[in-house]
Amino acid sequence: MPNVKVLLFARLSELAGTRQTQLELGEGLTVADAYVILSDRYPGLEPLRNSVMYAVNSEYVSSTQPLSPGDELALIPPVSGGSDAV
Amino acid sequence: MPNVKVLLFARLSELAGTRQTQLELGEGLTVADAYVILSDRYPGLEPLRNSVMYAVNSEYVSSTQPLSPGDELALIPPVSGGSDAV
Amino acid sequence: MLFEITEEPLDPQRLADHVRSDASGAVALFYGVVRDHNKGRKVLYLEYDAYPEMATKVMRQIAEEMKERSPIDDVAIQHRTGRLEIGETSLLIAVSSGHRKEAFEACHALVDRFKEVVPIWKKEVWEGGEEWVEGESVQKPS
Amino acid sequence: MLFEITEEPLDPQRLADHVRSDASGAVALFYGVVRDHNKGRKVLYLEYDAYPEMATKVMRQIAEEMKERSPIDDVAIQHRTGRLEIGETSLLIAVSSGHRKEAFEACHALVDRFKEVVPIWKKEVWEGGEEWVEGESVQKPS
Repeated sequence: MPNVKVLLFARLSELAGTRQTQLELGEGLTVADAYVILSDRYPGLEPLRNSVMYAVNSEYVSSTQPLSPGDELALIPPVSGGSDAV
Repeated sequence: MPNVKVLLFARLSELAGTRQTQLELGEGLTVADAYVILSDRYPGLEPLRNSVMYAVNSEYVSSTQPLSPGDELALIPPVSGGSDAV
Repeated sequence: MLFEITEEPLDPQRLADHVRSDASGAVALFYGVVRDHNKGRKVLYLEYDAYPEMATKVMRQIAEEMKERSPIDDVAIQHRTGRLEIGETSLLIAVSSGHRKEAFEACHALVDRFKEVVPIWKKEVWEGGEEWVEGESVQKPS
Repeated sequence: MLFEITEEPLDPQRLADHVRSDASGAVALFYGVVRDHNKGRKVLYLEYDAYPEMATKVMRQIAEEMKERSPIDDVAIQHRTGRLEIGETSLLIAVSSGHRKEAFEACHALVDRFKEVVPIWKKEVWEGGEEWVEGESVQKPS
């Protein structure tokens, strides 16, 4: 079956213990579905489900976005670039 | 009689043909009086009387400020530092 | 326009030179600098993680959005990743324009927007602990 | 704090380094740059005149006024005099603070104030003529 490449960053990569993994793509799988599968594989991810954003091929997408073969899915925790707060 | 040193800048120095001159200090002479005397000496200054500001010893003063012996009077045309307009 | 994620020290003068054109009267340059405390805690150093391919793409998007709605000349953005010590520069945003008001406002708005949407993360490390910082807002780009 | 009038090229990095402290999270740096046109006229170069002793004194006054009313860390200002070519920097104002909002607002307000009260003048030179530029406002410092 075709695969989706998954990238994890920051807190999520630490919780999963990896920065990159693969998913086998079932029919009609959405990015939200992918997060459920990944939470099963890496249980530490589960509590962050409501704060994570998703990108497919470097574009932000909603959680209902379906995945296609060869997609690169990135799990994006709340971003915090720069140095100062507000 | 004691003297007041007068500094002229920018357009004023070009109109007067000098960046520096001296005034003999009469009793109760104000900076506005000084401008009248200087306009007599350098007629090109006269039309700018309403736009000029004054500083005595590097502090802005009003035109009614009296001058004291040894003062440094500067005639300050509208300032325009920096490069961009508003 | 210039958008970079790098592990090397940032180069403010290169950004300022890059954005300036002969029509520009003003350049606003913002430095995000690692400071020694946050929320009352003494910070030892920061670690930055990034998704570089997407980060440079999103940086370009927010710059182009800004150019569409403001009469600015050019934008350049650099962000550093890896371990940064106190006093080192993590973020630079340079904006040029004919007049200062537009340069200041666009630069400030770009820093705000950068911190909402560019996929970069910082971890604070202090004596005896560390924590990934949660951003100021969780918001998808429009 | 650092306030200078000089005939030499300005040094943005020195100003940024000067204002930054370990408590600063943000530095806003403004460049006033000589541009090639003004009011529809092609500018060849600018000539700046200054009253240096008073200019540095007034720069310090406006910086101290700003520090009294805004939680900024430090301010540095440099202005160049003499002949400046297109693209050269005439004015630099750097402001550091814990957070970016204060740095941006204070830096912008200081540029505005600078142009109202600091005794520096520019003459525009174009093909076949020249003119001293009248400032944006004629206003005594409060």
